[in-house]
Amino acid sequence: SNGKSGGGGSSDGSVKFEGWDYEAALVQQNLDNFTKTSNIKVDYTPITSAQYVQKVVAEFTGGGGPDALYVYDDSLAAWVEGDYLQPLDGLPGVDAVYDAIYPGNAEAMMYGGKRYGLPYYTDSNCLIYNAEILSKAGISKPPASLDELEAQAVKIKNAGLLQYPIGLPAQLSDTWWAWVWALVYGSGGNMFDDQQAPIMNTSDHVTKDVLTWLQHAANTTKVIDPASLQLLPVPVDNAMKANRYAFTIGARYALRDYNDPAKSKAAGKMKMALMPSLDGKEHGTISNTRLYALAKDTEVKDNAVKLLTYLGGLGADNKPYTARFWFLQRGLGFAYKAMATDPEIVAALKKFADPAVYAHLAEIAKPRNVLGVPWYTEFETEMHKVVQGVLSNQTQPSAAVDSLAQTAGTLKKKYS
Amino acid sequence: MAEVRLEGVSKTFGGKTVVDNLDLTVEDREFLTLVGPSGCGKSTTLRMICGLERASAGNIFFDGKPVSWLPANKRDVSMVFQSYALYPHKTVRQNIGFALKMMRVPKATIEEQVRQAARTLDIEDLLDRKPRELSGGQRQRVALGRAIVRDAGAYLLDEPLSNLDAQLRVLMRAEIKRLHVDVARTFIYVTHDQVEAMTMSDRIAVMRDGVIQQCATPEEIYEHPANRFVASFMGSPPMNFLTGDLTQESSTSFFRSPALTQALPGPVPRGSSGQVVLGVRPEYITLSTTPVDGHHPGKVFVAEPLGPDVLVTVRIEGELIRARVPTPFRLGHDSTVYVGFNPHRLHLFDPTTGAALQ
Amino acid sequence: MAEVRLEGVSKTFGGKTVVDNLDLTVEDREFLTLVGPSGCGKSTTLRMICGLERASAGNIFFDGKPVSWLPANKRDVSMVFQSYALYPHKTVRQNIGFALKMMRVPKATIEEQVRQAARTLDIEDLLDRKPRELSGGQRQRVALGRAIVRDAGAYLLDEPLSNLDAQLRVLMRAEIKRLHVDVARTFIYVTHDQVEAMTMSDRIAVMRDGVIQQCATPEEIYEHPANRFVASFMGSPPMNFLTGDLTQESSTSFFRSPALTQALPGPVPRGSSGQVVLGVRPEYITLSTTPVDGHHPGKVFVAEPLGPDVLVTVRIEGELIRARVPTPFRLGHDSTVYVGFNPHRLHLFDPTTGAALQ
Amino acid sequence: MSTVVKIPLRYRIPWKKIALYVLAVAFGLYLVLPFYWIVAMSFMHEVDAISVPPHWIPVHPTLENYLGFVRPDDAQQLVGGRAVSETPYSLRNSLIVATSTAVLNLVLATFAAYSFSRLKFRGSQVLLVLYLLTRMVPGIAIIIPFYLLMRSFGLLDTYLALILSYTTFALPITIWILKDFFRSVPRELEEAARVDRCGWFRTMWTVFLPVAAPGLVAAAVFAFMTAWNEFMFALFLTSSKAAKTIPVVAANFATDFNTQFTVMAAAGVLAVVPPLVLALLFQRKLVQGMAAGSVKG
Amino acid sequence: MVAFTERRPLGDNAKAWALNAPAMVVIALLVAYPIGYSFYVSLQKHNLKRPRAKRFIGFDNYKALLSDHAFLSALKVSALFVLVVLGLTVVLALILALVLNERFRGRGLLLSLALLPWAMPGVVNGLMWRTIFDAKTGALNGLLQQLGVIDSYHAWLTSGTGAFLFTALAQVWNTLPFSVIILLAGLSTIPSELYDAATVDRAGAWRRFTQVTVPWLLHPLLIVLILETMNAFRAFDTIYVLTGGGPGDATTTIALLDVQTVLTFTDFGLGSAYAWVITAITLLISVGYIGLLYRKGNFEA
Ligand SMILES: Nc1ncnc2c1ncn2[C@@H]1O[C@H](COP(=O)(O)OP(=O)(O)OP(=O)(O)O)[C@@H](O)[C@H]1O
Ligand SMILES: Nc1ncnc2c1ncn2[C@@H]1O[C@H](COP(=O)(O)OP(=O)(O)OP(=O)(O)O)[C@@H](O)[C@H]1O
Ligand SMILES: [Mg+2]
Ligand SMILES: [Mg+2]
Repeated sequence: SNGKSGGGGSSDGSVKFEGWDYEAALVQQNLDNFTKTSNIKVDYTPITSAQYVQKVVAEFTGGGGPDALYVYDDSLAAWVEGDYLQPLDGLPGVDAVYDAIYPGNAEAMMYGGKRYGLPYYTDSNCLIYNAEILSKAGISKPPASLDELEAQAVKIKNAGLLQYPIGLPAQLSDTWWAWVWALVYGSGGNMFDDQQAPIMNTSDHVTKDVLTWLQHAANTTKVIDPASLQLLPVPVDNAMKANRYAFTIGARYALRDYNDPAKSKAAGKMKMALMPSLDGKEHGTISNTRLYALAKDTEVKDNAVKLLTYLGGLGADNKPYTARFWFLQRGLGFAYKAMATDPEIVAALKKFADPAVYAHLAEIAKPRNVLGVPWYTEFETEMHKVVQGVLSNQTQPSAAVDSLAQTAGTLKKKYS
Repeated sequence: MAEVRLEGVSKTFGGKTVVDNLDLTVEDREFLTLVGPSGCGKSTTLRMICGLERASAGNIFFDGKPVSWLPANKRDVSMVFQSYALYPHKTVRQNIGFALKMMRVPKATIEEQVRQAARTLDIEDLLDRKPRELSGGQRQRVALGRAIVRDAGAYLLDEPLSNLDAQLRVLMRAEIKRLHVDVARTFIYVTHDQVEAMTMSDRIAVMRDGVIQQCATPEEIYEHPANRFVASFMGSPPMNFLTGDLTQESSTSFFRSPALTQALPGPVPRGSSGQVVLGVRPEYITLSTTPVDGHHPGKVFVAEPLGPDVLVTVRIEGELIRARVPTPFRLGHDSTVYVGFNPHRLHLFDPTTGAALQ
Repeated sequence: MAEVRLEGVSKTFGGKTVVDNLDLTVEDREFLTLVGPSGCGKSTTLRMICGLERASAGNIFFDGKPVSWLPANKRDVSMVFQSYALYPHKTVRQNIGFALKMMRVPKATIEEQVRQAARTLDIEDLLDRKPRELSGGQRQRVALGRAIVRDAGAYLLDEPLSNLDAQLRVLMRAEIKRLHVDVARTFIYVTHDQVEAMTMSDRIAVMRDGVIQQCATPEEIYEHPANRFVASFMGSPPMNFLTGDLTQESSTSFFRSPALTQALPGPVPRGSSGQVVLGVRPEYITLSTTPVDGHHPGKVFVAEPLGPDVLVTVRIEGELIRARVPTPFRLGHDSTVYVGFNPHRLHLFDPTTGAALQ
Repeated sequence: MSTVVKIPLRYRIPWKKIALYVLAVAFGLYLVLPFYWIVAMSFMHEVDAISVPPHWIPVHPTLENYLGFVRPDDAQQLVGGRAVSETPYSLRNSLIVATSTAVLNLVLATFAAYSFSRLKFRGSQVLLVLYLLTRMVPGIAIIIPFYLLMRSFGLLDTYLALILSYTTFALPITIWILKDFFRSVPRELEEAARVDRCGWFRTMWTVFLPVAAPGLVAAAVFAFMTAWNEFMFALFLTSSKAAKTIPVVAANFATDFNTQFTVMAAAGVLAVVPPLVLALLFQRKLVQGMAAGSVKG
Repeated sequence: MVAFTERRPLGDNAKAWALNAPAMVVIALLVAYPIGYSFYVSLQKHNLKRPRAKRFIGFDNYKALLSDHAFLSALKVSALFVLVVLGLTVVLALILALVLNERFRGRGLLLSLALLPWAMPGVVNGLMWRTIFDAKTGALNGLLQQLGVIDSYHAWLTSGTGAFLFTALAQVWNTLPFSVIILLAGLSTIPSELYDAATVDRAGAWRRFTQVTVPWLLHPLLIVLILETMNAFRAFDTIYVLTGGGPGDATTTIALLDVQTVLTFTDFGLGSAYAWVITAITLLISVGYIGLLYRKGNFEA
């Protein structure tokens, strides 16, 4: 499996395919199906998700990268700049795919005006709440505004139902903190303008206000669990499933597990709502996209493209075969608009979420507009620390946004 | 501290008893020497007194106080280890001064005392060396210095002079004796050198297989050995032994063996089995070239010069008798000599129990 | 292999010369004993012969062939280490048999030879023990066993009997002698025991500060010491020395010191400085209670019993003279005695160089 | 003849023994409790593992977390099923890699360490520090060039790549460890062996090394564990079950999507067992006294 | 005088280099290039995300560190972390090694337990501690609550100090075995007769420890100090899993920063510079230890 130069395709035309190790067995099963129908062999290597980016970088740097691979939208820009990937523009069926998906997803898969991927899955963030706890506290409707959210939480707290009704995954880790972005986008704000210049401390107050709310909820009304600083997504999930939080902000996809009686004590009680905003109005939310991409140096481009199409594109029946497969099997979010109305999909969706809210979130979700900058990862990392500071009352919101803007400035200079 | 008493002390190593129900009292200020064949349990006994080895049975008392449970560092004893046990990472100076340092003696005093001891031991110019860079005898002197430099209730010395040359040994012997007088403490000394044992000790305890055979003054041990073992062990070359019968004729007793008949002064007891063993030390044998009354004719077997003396082995009817006579001795192999035993220096032992018959 | 020759061999440790330009030839089948005060370089010399230490200068030849660059394992020598150096992880059996195993002797033969050696050394029942479970003397015997069990061109024995009791030592001495005769190889033996040196050796080399003082037969060394050092070193208790002037009167010479005047038989040379040192061994001194012609009156200072003999120190006008006389000696402190020197056993030395005057 | 007094006249409270046991128990708990929690979890269902208050003893004990490792088909049902099926292979790989590393290390380090402990030579101190220096550059800095190197040797995804890299990791420290232990072997023993007609190698093999056994075992354990634990290089240098080691596979149990605590606990337990068994086998050597009774002085 | 003849055996110098050759070859072959390369990279502006911007900048990366707030803070955290972890590890390991050097029932068991943390792969180890320190379901919370030490579950890792201390604790657990094994093996080389001698010389347990044990252990201790310092400086796994460096910067050590810089930010130039700073610091400290201890402990039995 160690070819001489890039690509690593071997003489028999098999495609070297890499992805992070989510459900590797299912992936293999799906790939076997592909091989059966297309007669193209796929040499699939799942890589530990935590080290996926690093290992792929090492492989590409060392010249032994795969032919086709999963890509996080976060990594896309870097990997294009690093000459790992090649654009898909002009390849058969690509235009059709981009037409069929939500604009937010399409945007996330493009860099420098070129299209680099076919969608693997997508998701957007929403408010997740435990309807039973809410109703015990006499609340019948999920909050529309942040103040309302705080008030409901206080009510729950005062009712003695939970000490800390809101839990958030706020431990430092290499993954992005979707919920911060969701809060900002949910109130119609942004941290950067379209030229990727920081505006969170100048023209746009939303970030600061959101942080102010966080600080208040965490330290004054104390409805946000202080343990959040030590929570990764999985423990938050576990707590939700154990009825230990009334609210969290998370991916829609999580509800499938939350509402699975085999895994959750809260099954059937978990509901999703649009992101509450500062002003109570509906604005939007954050989305992310994972894509299938094509290596620049592949020597089996044709076969690889066929594989990509099988995985991320539309089938002969004009339906996205693999995207449906994943949703039906595991409830992974889809980028294809049409799937939202597909009866089979809707039926499956109903088991864990309200299809209307689900689809609406997809419509209003948009990707982070700074994904394309080379310093995005550094900024995101710094942002986590700043938000931790706000949550633990060490940093004031105004100082926090200043510091974020300053970080962005420094990083920008560094990369110029 | 003074009197050291062992009551029924035993030590077993993995089922093998190496010290067996030992009773021994060493008086205050006494100089007691432990002798015995290699492996008889001398070192083990010292180590038990010292507190390095716990007795398997019995008790040890210092001045009447039981110390069996006291660790060595609380027993106030000083010891020269047979294997030296020098601290390889310390210089000779530090080795010797270590115990003093542990006793919080002021630095200057330590330096002074160490220097003094080193002078005595003639290792003054080695003080800054590490043990690794010393010769065997020098190491041994360091080990000795370490023990004598300090004040202790009892001094236990395990063959402290074995690797020294005769000259030095004589000097060291004198130094140890002087120390004994100066500090007036109890000394327990292990040696395999008979001269050392005879000249230095107040009493000698002769051990064998973990059992004390006799514990008495040097003269007593030498002149009145309690049993055949002690008689043969003390004295080098060892006593001659002849097995025979005892007959009483009027006022005289006669010892008769196939080789010879010897008149004994006065009435003597009989061994339990009727037979007896006659013992006579080589130095109480005289050899003459002409027949003498009461002497036994024999043939010179071999003559070994020992410097001032000659050790002559004479064959009398198949028995080999060794005599130590002054140099010069000029008879060659197979010459006839007449062997005379000093009748007042004869010993009789029970041939089965080995006990002396008095 | 046979003859061992050292030519101008020196050894320095960090600038200090411990063996100094040594010339020594040990003949084939010779039994040579090295004696000398502690730290004089005996072990170092052996170790250089063995190949464990590289000479700083000079050459070593085995049978005329230079071996200076040959490692120990190629030199075909066997050695008893002064510090034993037993293999701690091997049993006594394996320790003794190790060299044989290395020489690919068949297993059964090894077992046989080891057992044989162990019997000789009286450690047969210890064969399965590890060194740490042995007494000091037992360890030494294992070390000895390891060296004698194998065949070698030369046997180097560094104080192999120092930790054994007198009995065993006599036995071992005999065994080593017998081995020497049996294997007919070169033996180089280090000891501080004069009796051993005197009785076992073909020749004795007396060392001092890395320099050989005299190398001759035991009798020669004893009766005709090359210098005052040899005279005083060999013999225990050591020779008495008196400093005085020599005068010649007709056919007789007289030695005069403040303490006494002694007639010497025959003409004798004078020391370089005009003065001479008179030496007389304690055993060539007689003591009498009544005045005798030529005897010197003195007072008993101290009398130490040595078993068969008594060591009497007599003070004559401030000089202390030691005499060894047979037991019994019954005079107490300060009694008057008359001291007589055997005129044929007197030695004269140059007081500055110490060389014997003949 | 006096009566043998068998009863101690004054019994001292054995403070030392008491302190010893108290410390032993305290350390034992500190060492074992965290691990015990993993063991307990490995026999629990996921739900019980996160219950409050915790169940110290599995309430519904189950073997399912382990059975997956031997029944790969069932494993497919689990998240990280592939990792589960790879676990047995990775254990094998880890054992081979770690053992080889330990052996290779001992051989190379023994030579070098001997020179430091016995020979006086110019530059020995510098060389010692130089060895350390190679170990002081963090792995993260050399992983990419190392990867390139292994790739050019064609060694990616092979045992050899791992063995070689771990050997270079462990070697400097192993040399340091061994040189100390070698130093405490009395020189006379070697000399005795030389006189007993052993050449250098034989002296080493039959006398020197056996006496230095505690040090060798310590060094071997060190090298073994270094190889057993290493994650990053293993991740980068291997890609298939042909060479993946247990840390790489164990990491697969902890994905962003789902952390299978219980299955991972089971894998963790499995990962700990082989070195522990080895440790049990060798622990005697480790505490065996060195060179007792061999030399006087 | 006959000249020294025959084959001259190798002198100590030649012998020593010959003995070192195999190790040196392996090391030179395998890590010399990577090490040199990484140093070369540290002199470059080299971020994989922007391969075209790669260029040689000399020591600019290093100079930049002096004003790099993140670096300076990480350096401080690392220094503290090393101090705490090293101190705890050495003290605990020494005590444990001393205990294990005694004879008592269950010694074999305890020895095996002492090796246990070492056998645990870092990932498993990290996750183990996470489940233990977990704020919601953690075993530590459960235990302390059942023992009545705390009334309600605490989020141990949410305060800077707490995170730091608990991370250090987990790290100590993990690095203890190495030190224990090395010290224990060192202890086993001390001839027991030296203790006998010291006891007779009236040294109590403590003095025996300081006068016999410690001098003898100086070299093993040196290795322990060097390696544990190195380990503590590079500690990554445990910290990463437990806190990710948080809260804020409380546990962001220089190693964490380095790994993040290289692997997450793919900034090889800067990352390598970090690595070389770590190298330089650990080397300096190690040389310090060596200067302090090597000679004192350098004696032969
Ligand atoms: N490694 C060394 N470094 C420095 N000096 C040494 C070393 N080894 C021996 N010496 C010195 O060399 C001299 C000769 O030592 P050697 O061991 O040969 O003496 P020896 O005659 O065997 O004495 P002994 O009868 O006491 O064993 C001694 O003074 C000793 O201190
Ligand atoms: N640790 C041990 N294990 C087993 N047996 C031992 C142990 N230590 C000593 N012995 C045995 O105990 C007996 C007495 O030993 P000890 O050292 O007291 O003898 P010793 O009288 O001092 O002899 P030496 O004169 O040879 O030094 C010996 O036979 C010895 O083999
Ligand atoms: Mg003894
Ligand atoms: Mg010597």
